Amino acid sequence: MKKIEAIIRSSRFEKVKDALADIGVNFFTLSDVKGFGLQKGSKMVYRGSVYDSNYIARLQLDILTTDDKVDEIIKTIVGSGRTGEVGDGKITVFDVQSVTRIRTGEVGESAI
Amino acid sequence: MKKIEAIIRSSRFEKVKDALADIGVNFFTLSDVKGFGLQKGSKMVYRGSVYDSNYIARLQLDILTTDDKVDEIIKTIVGSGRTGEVGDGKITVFDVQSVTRIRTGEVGESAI
Amino acid sequence: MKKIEAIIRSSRFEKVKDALADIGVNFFTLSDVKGFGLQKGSKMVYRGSVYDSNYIARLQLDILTTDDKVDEIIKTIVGSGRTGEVGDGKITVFDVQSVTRIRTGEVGESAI
Amino acid sequence: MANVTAQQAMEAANEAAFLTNNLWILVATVLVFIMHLGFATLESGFVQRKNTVNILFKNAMIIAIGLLTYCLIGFNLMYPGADFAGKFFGFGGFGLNPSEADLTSAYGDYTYWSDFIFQGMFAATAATIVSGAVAERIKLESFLIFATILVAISYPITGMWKWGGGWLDAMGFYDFAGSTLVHAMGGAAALAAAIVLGPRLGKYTPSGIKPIPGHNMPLAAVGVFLLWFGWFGFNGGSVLSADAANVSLVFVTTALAAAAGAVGAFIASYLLFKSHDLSMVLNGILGGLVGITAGADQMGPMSAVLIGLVAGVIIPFSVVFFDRIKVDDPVGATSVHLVCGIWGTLAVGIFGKMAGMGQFINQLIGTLAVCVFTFAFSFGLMYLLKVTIGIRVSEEEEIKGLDIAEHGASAYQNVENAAFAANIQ
Amino acid sequence: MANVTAQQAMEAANEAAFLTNNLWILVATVLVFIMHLGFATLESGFVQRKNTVNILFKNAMIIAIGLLTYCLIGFNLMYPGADFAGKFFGFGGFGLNPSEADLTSAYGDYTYWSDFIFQGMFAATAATIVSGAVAERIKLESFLIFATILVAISYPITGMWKWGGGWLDAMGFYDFAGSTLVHAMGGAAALAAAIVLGPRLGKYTPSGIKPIPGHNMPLAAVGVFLLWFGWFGFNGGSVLSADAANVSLVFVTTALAAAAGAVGAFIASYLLFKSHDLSMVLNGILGGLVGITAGADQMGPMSAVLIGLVAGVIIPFSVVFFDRIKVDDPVGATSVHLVCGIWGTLAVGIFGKMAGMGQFINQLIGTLAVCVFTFAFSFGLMYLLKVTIGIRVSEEEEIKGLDIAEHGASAYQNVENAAFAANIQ
Amino acid sequence: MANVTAQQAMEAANEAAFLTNNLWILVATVLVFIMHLGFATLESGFVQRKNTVNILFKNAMIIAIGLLTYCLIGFNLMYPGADFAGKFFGFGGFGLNPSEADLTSAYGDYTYWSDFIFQGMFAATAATIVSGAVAERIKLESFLIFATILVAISYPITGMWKWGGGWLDAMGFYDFAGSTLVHAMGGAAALAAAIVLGPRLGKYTPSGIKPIPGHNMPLAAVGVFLLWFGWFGFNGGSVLSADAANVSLVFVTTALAAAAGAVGAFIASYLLFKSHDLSMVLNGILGGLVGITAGADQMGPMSAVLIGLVAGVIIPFSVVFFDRIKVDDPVGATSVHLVCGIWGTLAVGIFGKMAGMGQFINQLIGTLAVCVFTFAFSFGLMYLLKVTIGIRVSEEEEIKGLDIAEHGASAYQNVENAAFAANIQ
Ligand SMILES: Nc1ncnc2c1ncn2[C@@H]1O[C@H](COP(=O)(O)OP(=O)(O)O)[C@@H](O)[C@H]1O
Ligand SMILES: Nc1ncnc2c1ncn2[C@@H]1O[C@H](COP(=O)(O)OP(=O)(O)O)[C@@H](O)[C@H]1O
Ligand SMILES: Nc1ncnc2c1ncn2[C@@H]1O[C@H](COP(=O)(O)OP(=O)(O)O)[C@@H](O)[C@H]1O
Repeated sequence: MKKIEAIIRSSRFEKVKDALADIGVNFFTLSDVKGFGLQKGSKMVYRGSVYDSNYIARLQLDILTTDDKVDEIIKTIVGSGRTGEVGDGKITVFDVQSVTRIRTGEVGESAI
Repeated sequence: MKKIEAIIRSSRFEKVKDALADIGVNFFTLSDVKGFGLQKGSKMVYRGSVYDSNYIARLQLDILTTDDKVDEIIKTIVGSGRTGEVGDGKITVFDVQSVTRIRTGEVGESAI
Repeated sequence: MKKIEAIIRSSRFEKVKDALADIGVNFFTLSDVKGFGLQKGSKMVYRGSVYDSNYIARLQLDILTTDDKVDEIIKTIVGSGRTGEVGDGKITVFDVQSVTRIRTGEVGESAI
Repeated sequence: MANVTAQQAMEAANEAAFLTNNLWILVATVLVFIMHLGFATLESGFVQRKNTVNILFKNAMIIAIGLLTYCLIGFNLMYPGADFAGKFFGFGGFGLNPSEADLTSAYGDYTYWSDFIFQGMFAATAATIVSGAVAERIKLESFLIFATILVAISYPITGMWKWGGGWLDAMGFYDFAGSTLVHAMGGAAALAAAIVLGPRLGKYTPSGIKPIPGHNMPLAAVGVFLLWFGWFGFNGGSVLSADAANVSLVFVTTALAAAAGAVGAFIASYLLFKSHDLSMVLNGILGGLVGITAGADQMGPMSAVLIGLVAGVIIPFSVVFFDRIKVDDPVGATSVHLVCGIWGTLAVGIFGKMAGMGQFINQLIGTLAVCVFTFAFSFGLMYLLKVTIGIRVSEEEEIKGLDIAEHGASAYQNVENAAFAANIQ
Repeated sequence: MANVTAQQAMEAANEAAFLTNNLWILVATVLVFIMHLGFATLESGFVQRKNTVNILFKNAMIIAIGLLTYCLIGFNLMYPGADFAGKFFGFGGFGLNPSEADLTSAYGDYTYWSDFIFQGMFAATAATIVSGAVAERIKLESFLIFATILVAISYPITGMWKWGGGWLDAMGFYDFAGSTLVHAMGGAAALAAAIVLGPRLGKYTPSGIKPIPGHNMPLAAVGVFLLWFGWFGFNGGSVLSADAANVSLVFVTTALAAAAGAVGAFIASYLLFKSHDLSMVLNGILGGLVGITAGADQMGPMSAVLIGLVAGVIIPFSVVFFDRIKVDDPVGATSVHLVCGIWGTLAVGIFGKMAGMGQFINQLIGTLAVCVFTFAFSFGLMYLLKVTIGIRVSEEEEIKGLDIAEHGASAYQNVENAAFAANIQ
Repeated sequence: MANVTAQQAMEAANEAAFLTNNLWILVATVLVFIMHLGFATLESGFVQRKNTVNILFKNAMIIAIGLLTYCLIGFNLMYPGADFAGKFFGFGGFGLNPSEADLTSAYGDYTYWSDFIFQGMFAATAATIVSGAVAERIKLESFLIFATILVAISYPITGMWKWGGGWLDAMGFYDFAGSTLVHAMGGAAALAAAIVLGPRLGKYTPSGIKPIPGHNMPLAAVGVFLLWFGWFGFNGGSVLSADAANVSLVFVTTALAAAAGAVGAFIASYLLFKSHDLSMVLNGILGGLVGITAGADQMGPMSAVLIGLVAGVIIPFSVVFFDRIKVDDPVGATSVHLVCGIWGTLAVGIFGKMAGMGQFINQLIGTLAVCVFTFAFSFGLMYLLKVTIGIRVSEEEEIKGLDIAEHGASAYQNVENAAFAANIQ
């Protein structure tokens, strides 16, 4: 089993979600993160001081999945989350030792 | 060493925390996440449009621990976090390469 | 490739960021977390009830990096994030199976 | 204008004074109106984020219901006319039916319409006081029914006892602007309702009292300032004319009592908790205002300061007391309105022009009579609702928050639109 | 004071009444002023978090621009003087130039300055109504140009038709405080602007209407209470004197209509959506207020309740209707101001002292004339702006939010300072 | 009423006028009162989230302390009576002791109580102005001591110089409603305090000025609108009667100057920073209001617009200037109150009925005298506090935020209850 962490643009979330749903991935966990990368934040002004907010608001999707679906999921996120401009984000894959479903106590692939 | 990530219901947090404390696990890191899973969000209405908020607010507990305590921790979370209804969440275990305590620079199990 | 997760004090964020920039690490993802550890929260009072807020607001930095830079990054964070008082936080290292850059679809070290 | 008589000139002068007197009642009405926003923001600030829409909804409905029922029956229950002088109860008939003369100075220093609208703004206050105390766990429908009956029936009945010329008035009880008739009355209803309803989940645990902090202190502070602002109309308008000496005295005593209430709560809560608790100082201001209300026209500045100071000191003790006896009141309505309302009523017998043992006893009888009646009425009504349609939301709804559970809404939407999907339109 | 004549005494009495009348107009002015804060908070609460600074900025500028242009030309376009009685258009010259006598009771029940400032506070309202309807997607500059021209030219022209003694006045059209001249007018401009501008991105999708919930319900509720508060000045001041019977009647009808509006919207939205939608109740209160405005001095309490109730019931239907025809109005300005404004204007022909078929037809002609003129004017102006400087922000800016895109700011900064770095000072 | 004499009728007419005049002072008092909420919300909005409870707490205490000390000594220091005419200092004795006659028209156009309460509401303003400038780093106790002494002693002394009939009054200095006596005075105290205290941590770094954005723009906007609202009472009430021509003129000049201030700041900040900075426009409105305050009854509309426009343009330059010299003022109090206060005072010598070189010099002397005295007084007092009990919170507390450090509270609790555990009682 694997965990896929994808950092995406907030404005692409809905596209990505729909694309994932199309390949049968409906379950995931979402969190708000701030990205510091090549793409810089917007120009801001406050009381005469001009500054950059040097981060971008992004969403992180955590998806637990079986090994065989990893490539498909990555392809889907790349396909739906890409704008082609700097700042589109990253997808990272981790190995998972075990997954347990709290409701039933089931362990392993059936718990996903 | 392992890292345990548990996605739980916010309303169960206190029970889980107390149960973990009973087995000597007092340290962890908590974050707010949104869960998309089998359980759907509540029915919402705004200015005549009825819709579902399709996520549920949840908490994610990150616990660093030694290998021997993993099973006990999982059992404890399942025991205290379960309501038996769809949406109770997942517990995932990851392998950790190293842990460092910033205060002392200690590395390894003593840093946890 | 590795992922480094560092839980640091919010008040040290700027120092850590500058120190990382000095060793060429400019990219990372930041999130707000709550830490439960040795250090306890502040004394709070509300309408006559005195209580401790038992967590501390902290920041989590997620850094994707190549294997060779891991030690340097850890050293840098320890150097810049330490106050010497209980509650400075932890740095955890995970093995990463793959990284994909959404913008280009590149996979592997060049995607970081 | 050649042949004006002195008589005509005098009539014109009196008419001019009537114009001013009537205008002040209307301006005071506007000020009392904004107190409803004060209550709405104060209560919103003191509840949890997840119950904010609910409390706003209740406060918006209360003022609406209050005005409508007061128009329908309340006004004529409270002011049934001279036939019912010295009585316990009277009713002047449904609706509002002024004669031509009632719209002129023949009616008094103001018109019938001014009378109704000024009094009508007061009426809804009682229910608003309750809404804070039962917040975060009461069912919306049950609350609205309770509030409607309270405002339509209970408030005018006890109000009639004094302001409508009933038995308390005949006895010599004094309550200038409503420490008892409005505030202690509302507080007694709040206490009864909070007892029948029970505390919020998880407030009183075996290991102690768990604080449930309010979610928005600026909103709460806005509420208290608006209430103070409106109180100038509440007390100042209760002079029932623009009489220069009286209205200006009432402004001074009202302002000084509020200020002293802040200082009293500041000192007492620092001594008690070693902390500068904003919520206590805010309650202290309100305590001072409630305290001065019964005798605002009877006091000099020093008495006003003392009355306010004592009210402010009472607040933290009272809040802790109600927590000890496990009466859960998220906004401190019982401490502010009931306890300080009784204190202010009694203070008329202790300070100022009317001070004296006889008056003190009258005050005691009056405030007890109103509180006991209201408590019993509210307790009974709440209990009736409890055993019929139920008064408390389910445990699950309470945890989720009433905003989602009762309104399908959230006070501060801040998600990506993306995280929403419309199903049905 | 030995040899006072009755004549002198009478003059003094008249002067005293003049003082009071003038004072009321000024107090009413202050109340109308705070309605601009009401609009600002209501609209802020109903937009998304990312567009909050933008809407506050627009509202602050609108009142400023409104007052300045009304001083420069608006007042004299709207009140061009008796020479233009019964006409469609007139102009009294630039600026404000009162004579000495204009500052005394020779001018009327109040001074020239009072007249100007009371009317000036009304003027900016029209633009404010628009600002809510076009929120979250209009370019700041284009909006400010549109608002300036609307307030400086369109509003005074149609205002003159009735209040300036123009053709509608001559015809017998009645609009006490502006259900048509202010509200339906502003609503018609809002509708035109919203149509030319188009809906917000993602609001109307092939799979249905996607709700875009407002970000701060307490702020919206504060707005509605403040508007109600100010409305006592808006309607009460429109008596144009402190006349006791009239002003107090207007207070009663205004308050009851608002209360009934809340109840109407409460019931209708519960029946329609099986939900207690706070935003509908808030709009219902405003609908009731807009509805009573045309005939606030012509109605008894029961008629006022009926008018408000109908307005409240209209609200949820109207909101759904505009969504169905894909006119995107984030705050419900068209439903509240246009629809209820027309309803209130017609109601003068149905209820109260003036009711009658002839009057009804006059009302219909009047409200249609003003709405059609304003709609055409606004549509043309918006269209002109669209094809010249553009009226809509880019898609990217809309997604980012106007606060960042147009102001480089964020309404609720809550980052660690650390997350910011100053570049240039 | 058969045998009324003309004399009696005249007395009744005068009494009616007295009623109206007194009523206006009281209504103006209420409007000035709400300015304290305006300051509280403006300052809360402009500070960081972590210092919100603290600033609310300070603002609630300031108004309380201000009223109480003004009652105890301030009023009699500021208005010591005719014996001290033309002097630098005088004292009329402790407390408030009006005679019977002082509560009638024998006292003037209003009663002694009205006089006290209207003036008392002004007094606390000075301390409130300071509270914004020293926000986010001053110790609560030290601030409260500073504020108490400033309001009780410094403000009444310089106030007496002009309004109490002291030397500046004798000299011909003019300050209608307090551009100098209230605003520049408060601003000078704020400047002194901010200098002694030093800037917030991390504001001025070797690499430039780091902006520390306010945490809640709607709250700040609410504050500015409320201040504008209250200013109608502040300036309008300063006519000290309901005189129709004067009060209405003051309303017009006040409103136009505020509007022009918004436009001035809008234009200047756009030219300077290529951005539409809401905080600048908000400060611009206040700058316009402060600017017109000294001569609100001396100007025509055009002069008022010019005075406001200049004030608005000054704001962004002044804000940048104070940042350059590293005086850290989170809310812009020095720019708004000190700089625009001086500007407004001088403007009386440049525009309007009193314009002239002689007057200009009087104005210059007056404003400098007050500013220098206040600056020296405040600097000395602050310094004394610094070397005794300390004035600044520790670095750790400043980072944590004053809400946690000084109040053990947080303005926006939004955690799961679960994340809290009660320990003690
Ligand atoms: N080395 C890294 N470690 C962790 N997160 C990263 C790293 N590099 C980029 N990210 C995340 O990915 C986001 C996009 O990266 P960026 O470099 O701006 O664009 P791109 O991926 O298109 O080249 C960043 O905002 C950040 O959140
Ligand atoms: N495949 C997954 N990847 C990541 N998180 C998941 C996944 N499936 C479920 N979750 C998380 O667990 C939560 C509970 O899952 P859900 O399917 O609703 O109920 P249950 O686990 O009881 O069957 C979800 O809200 C989501 O946060
Ligand atoms: N076992 C753990 N698992 C996960 N997070 C931990 C663990 N122990 C500590 N932390 C995180 O590190 C933070 C600092 O730890 P703490 O024990 O307070 O101080 P120190 O690391 O200096 O000994 C905690 O607030 C928590 O966020």
